[in-house]
Amino acid sequence: MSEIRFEGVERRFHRPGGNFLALENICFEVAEREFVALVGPSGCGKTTLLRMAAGLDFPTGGRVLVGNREVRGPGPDRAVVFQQFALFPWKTIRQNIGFGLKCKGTPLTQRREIIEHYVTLMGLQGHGDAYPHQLSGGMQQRVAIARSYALEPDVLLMDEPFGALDAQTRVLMQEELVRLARDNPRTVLFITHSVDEAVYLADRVIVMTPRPGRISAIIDIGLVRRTERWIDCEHIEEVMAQKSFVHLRSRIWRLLRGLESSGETVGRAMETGVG
Amino acid sequence: MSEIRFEGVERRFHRPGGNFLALENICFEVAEREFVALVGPSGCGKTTLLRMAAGLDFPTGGRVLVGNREVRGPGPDRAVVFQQFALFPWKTIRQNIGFGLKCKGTPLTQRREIIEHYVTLMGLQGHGDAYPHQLSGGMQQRVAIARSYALEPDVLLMDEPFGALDAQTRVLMQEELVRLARDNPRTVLFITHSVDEAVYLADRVIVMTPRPGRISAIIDIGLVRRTERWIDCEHIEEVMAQKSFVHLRSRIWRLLRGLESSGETVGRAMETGVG
Amino acid sequence: MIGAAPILLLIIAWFAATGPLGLIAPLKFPSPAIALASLETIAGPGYASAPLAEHIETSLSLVLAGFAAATLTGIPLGLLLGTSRYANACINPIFQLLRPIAPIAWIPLTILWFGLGGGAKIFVVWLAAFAPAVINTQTAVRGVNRTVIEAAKVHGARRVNLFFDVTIPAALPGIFTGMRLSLQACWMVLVAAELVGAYTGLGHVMIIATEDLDSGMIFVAMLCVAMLGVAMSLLLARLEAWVLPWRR
Amino acid sequence: MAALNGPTPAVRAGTLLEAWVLPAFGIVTFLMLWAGCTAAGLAPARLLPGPGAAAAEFIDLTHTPYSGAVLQVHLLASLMKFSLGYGLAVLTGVPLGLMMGRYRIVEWAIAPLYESIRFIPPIAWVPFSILWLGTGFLAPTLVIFSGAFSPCVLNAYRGVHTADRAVLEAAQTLGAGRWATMTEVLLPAALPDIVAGLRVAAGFAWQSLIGAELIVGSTGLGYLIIQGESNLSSTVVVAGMITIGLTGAAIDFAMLRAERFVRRNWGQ
Amino acid sequence: RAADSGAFPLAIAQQPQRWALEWYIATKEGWWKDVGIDPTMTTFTAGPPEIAAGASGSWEVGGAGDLPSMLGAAKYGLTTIAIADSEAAIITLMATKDKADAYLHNPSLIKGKTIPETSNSTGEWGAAACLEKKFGLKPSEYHFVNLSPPEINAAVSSGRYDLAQVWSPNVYILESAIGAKVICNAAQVGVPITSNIFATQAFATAHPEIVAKFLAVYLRAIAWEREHPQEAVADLGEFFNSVGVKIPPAYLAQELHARPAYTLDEQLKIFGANTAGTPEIVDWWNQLGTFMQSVSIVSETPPASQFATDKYLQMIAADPKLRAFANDDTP
Ligand SMILES: Nc1ncnc2c1ncn2[C@@H]1O[C@H](COP(=O)(O)OP(=O)(O)OP(=O)(O)O)[C@@H](O)[C@H]1O
Ligand SMILES: Nc1ncnc2c1ncn2[C@@H]1O[C@H](COP(=O)(O)OP(=O)(O)OP(=O)(O)O)[C@@H](O)[C@H]1O
Ligand SMILES: [Mg+2]
Ligand SMILES: [Mg+2]
Repeated sequence: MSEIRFEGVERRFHRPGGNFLALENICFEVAEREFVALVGPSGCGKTTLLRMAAGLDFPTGGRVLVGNREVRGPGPDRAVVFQQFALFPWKTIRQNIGFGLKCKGTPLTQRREIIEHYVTLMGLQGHGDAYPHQLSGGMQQRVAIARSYALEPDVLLMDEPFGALDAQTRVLMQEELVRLARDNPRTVLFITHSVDEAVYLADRVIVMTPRPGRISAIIDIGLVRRTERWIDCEHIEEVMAQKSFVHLRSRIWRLLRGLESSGETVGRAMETGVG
Repeated sequence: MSEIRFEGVERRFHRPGGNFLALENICFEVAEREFVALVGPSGCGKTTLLRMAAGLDFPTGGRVLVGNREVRGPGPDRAVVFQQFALFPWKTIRQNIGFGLKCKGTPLTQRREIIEHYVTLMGLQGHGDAYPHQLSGGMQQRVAIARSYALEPDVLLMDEPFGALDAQTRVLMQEELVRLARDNPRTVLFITHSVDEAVYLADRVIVMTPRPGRISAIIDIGLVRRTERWIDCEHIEEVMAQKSFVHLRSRIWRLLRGLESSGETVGRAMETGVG
Repeated sequence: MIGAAPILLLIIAWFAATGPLGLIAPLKFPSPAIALASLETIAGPGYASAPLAEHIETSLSLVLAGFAAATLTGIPLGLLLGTSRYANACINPIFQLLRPIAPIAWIPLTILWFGLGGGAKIFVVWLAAFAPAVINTQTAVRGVNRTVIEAAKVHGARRVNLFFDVTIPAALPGIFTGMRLSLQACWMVLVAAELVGAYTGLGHVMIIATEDLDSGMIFVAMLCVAMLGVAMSLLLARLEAWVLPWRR
Repeated sequence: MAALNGPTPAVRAGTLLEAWVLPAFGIVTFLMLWAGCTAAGLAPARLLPGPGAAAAEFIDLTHTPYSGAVLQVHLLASLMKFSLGYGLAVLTGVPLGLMMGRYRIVEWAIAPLYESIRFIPPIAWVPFSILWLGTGFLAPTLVIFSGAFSPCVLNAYRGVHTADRAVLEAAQTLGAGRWATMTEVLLPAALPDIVAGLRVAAGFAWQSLIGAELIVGSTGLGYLIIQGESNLSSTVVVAGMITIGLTGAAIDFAMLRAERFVRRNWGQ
Repeated sequence: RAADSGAFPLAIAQQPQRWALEWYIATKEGWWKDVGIDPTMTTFTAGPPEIAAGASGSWEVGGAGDLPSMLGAAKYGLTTIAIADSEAAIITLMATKDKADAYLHNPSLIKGKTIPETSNSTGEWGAAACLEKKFGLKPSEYHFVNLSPPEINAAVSSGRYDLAQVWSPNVYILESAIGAKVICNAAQVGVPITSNIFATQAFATAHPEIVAKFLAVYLRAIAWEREHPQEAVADLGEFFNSVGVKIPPAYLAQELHARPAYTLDEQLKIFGANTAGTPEIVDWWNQLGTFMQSVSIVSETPPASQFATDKYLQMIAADPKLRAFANDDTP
């Protein structure tokens, strides 16, 4: 019971000049164990949407439900990876990664094990006792990801988690995420600026319009992925070389570029069903 | 006279556990009006290199010269776009963009004009009087870029400037940067995690090894670009479709993936000449 | 933060101004010779009913006790006011109303409640040192980065975790600023505290020397207070560096 | 639907509660405790009058002169000395603190002297200030200055040190000169700390003012209190204390508003 | 301001003490005009800050207890020009209502007591003398605690302390407020204590005639008080009120009576102008000097010749008009 549902969500911000409408009539859902990617121009309200699912922000209209219950605040069932890292500057890398576990009350020895696993997984060996300000930007983001992963939550909310990673690590992480999603599927809401990444990772991709943010289209990837058996490819490049992949990718690109008229877009959103 | 030269640069950091060697024997130069991109795994010392050129950090060995003079501190001749935005939280978007101009003493009316130009260019219309914390991450980065561009400096130092941008804006910015470089070329040192971006933008791409950061290879793009006349393509996708582009791209990818042995790499660095 | 050279320069300037240049009359500010004579007097036979060591001991223990009391009460209150908006709304007005009242003005009530013994003096020191600890702690707690708090919350931090793992470490730099100011307030209020019936103490020396118009002795007492203050502040800085290794 | 009300109404109810109900509750509880203590005889009225008696005296003092003047005149005298000494401390202390935080050389030159002087009790300056400046306006001003100066310096200095390094670096690379760096970057970056320092400084300044007036001066709230104390008129003492408290609280309130304003625009 | 009326501007230091009444009367009666002086009064709560302020030129003439006067003489040559009043009778040791009789009856009960007092003051001198001479106690048999007079009031009225060294007007305040009783005063044990009128040396040398006129005004007020005792009492009440001293009216007459002031002729006698040998006043000051040295206020006391002078008293005596003025003989 951990699906995420947005029901006619609207969000206004107070600005000196008056009200600012950031999101309007957002309706979609992320089914249990589904991986949904959110793409859209900068400032269209993706982060705001994700914050609402996390319980860090609240709609001014409509409602947000997780597991059929209205979201009233944050909780460890929904781990968030922030766009701006948000590490604890006063904790070492190990302590940062172990924070959620400590809150949960995981015993020390087990905690240590999990921490070491993630330090290694994220390529942070040798930095375990450094403080965040001593790490590079990419390394900091890896710590932030490890911190959320370590909790193994039902719902993962990720805001451009790989944005600051180098290409190498990024691919590694993407593959790792796919592996995780296969072995132990979770409900994931994933924001990214990379269309490739969205198509590679997600079951469905939601495309948003610029200010005020509305849903422009919802594209089903999962079906294609299953029928085309992308899962058989070992590396991401192989997937990216597939015709089906390229087709989906350029369709989303065209949507983003505004090559499709907005009327058509809404129609498509209807046609794909959800919302 | 605004070329950047690194001469046998080394940088060690003090860490509780002892010295930490971040950069070792870095030798390369960015010729006047040349566009050099720096790629390498996260934590390999790219930001540190850039900070030295900016005069914000200093080598523990070797020296860094800009315009034949050793770098002693920051200055408005070298504009920096930071990986983590570094906007002034207490200034509105307009004030942030106009800060450098104000320091330079540009008259108010002219300043206003320039600010408006960049607000429009970066798609920040309607946010001119908002404070940075009211903007999305991508918008903040656009403000940071505008702030540096507005100064029209001789040397541009950019640390993953497009990392937080959405795909759309990113392409727009890349195209704008290429246009700028064509119309009014500047000396640019550009850090990116995107190999595509590096190949598309740079005259030369410098590939670095992981910890301690060393130069693994220097790949000349400019020659190919000129002979293959990429400049004739209107859109980035067209360039990316070219054989020559794909070839260069996969070569750098292979370097990064460590598919080429380090001995070979050094040989190649020699062969490409600079250092 | 302490360099020796500027102090040396200052001492030379002092010698020159009071001695050869004759810029300052001895009554208005003592010359080094007079100050030294006063120091000899108080260190040897004593002044204001005791030798210097005894005065120092009295004042030092008074300041330590007052500082400890102020820290142990002020920081918790600051944390409470900083974390709970309702507690803040409720308690802050009273705190703000009572805070500006100078410790000296409390002396009659102090004598009533504590007599003229050590308790009264500690109470006066506490009165002065309490507010800086509260205010800086409160400000520090309020200023904790919001994203970091959110990050903690989404990782399952309950109130306890939030408090001990986020609020406190994030506020510690501010708390230390408060402690430094609080320590300073302790020394600043020494004279007032020792107005409450003192036999010995540096504040007492200052009072007596003031009444005697003995600028040399006032200077010696000021110097002792300053040096003790600096020493304690250095210790506090050490403590801070040890407690906050994550700061540059 | 429940969700439709969103966060806004809840926030509004919170501010009403916060702005009026709880503070009033706090003050009333305090007054009741006070009245209870005096009524129960925990403190004789000779030393601590009840709130009623104090309030009556307070009103009385506003039109009957005590120690040569009515309450308002005493208050004005104190405020004048306060503003001069405090203003001077802020205008010199904050820039000095910023400079110390910014420039190693200034820190090196000033810190030792500053570090040692700040522990000296302001009252200890009374004899010297009288010897140097006489009994006019200036002697109490010097004493107040000595009390308020160091929190200004310390917090400005701290503010610079805790400021976001990246922002400072950004300013430098944008060609900010010394002046622009100071006024447009360091000052605003350190402002939250500085304002906290100003609040503490205002407290110290008030305390030193009262101390100074106890010894020199023939007007002012401190003088009023000491006269009341001499005469065993505890109502005058408490009325004076209340005036000091209210004035101090008003000053503090102004500071707090400034701090809120700063924080809001800083996005905290 | 001064230039308009042609009067000489004179800065006077006073304290809320009985001996400042003379200037209050002079102002009220308008006598300053007669001698061409335009006075500005500064009120100090205690002697030491007043003396310190004199060093920075905050005032030119004034009055204070004899101990601060001598301190000023030792530090920067303050010159005493007359006696303001004799106050041994109001320097007292007081006990609370319930204990006073017991202590008087059986002084050994005082042993081991903590006695609030004001250190390094004539009050301490008087209290110590009382304890030694009247009650036969050695300094080791009791504890003095240093408090300023207002705090002594608070300490005694809090009920925690039942003995204290007190001087007026606090004597009356404690008496009326909590019924405390005087169990000894300095006069009873022969300690001579006065308050003095003085001028800074620099001013006295520059303007001797002004100093003489200023003193004449003061003496005239003393003579006037003798002739108008009722009015004097009322004026004292008014004066105290204006400087914030509140004592019950019943005590005003007592205060005037307990602190006698001296007319020109009496002053001349005390200063020994007309007799051979050591003047009475020199003997008083020697005793005071011994006390001050014993509590190390000063390391050596200035000789009487340097400390005080009857020069200005003599100037008044020598000038018939001024003499008549000072004796309030003018119609
Ligand atoms: N606290 C706030 N006050 C006012 N406006 C805000 C606030 N937070 C966000 N906004 C506005 O809401 C809009 C959406 O912001 P959001 O951060 O959700 O965008 P985003 O889609 O995540 O963008 P990016 O991809 O650049 O991170 C933006 O226009 C932003 O300016
Ligand atoms: N102040 C510091 N103290 C200690 N170590 C540091 C400090 N700054 C950087 N380092 C270390 O130096 C190395 C290089 O850091 P740098 O920020 O230059 O990497 P980068 O190449 O920019 O990485 P990224 O692509 O992730 O931003 C890292 O290993 C980092 O931990
Ligand atoms: Mg975002
Ligand atoms: Mg970097």
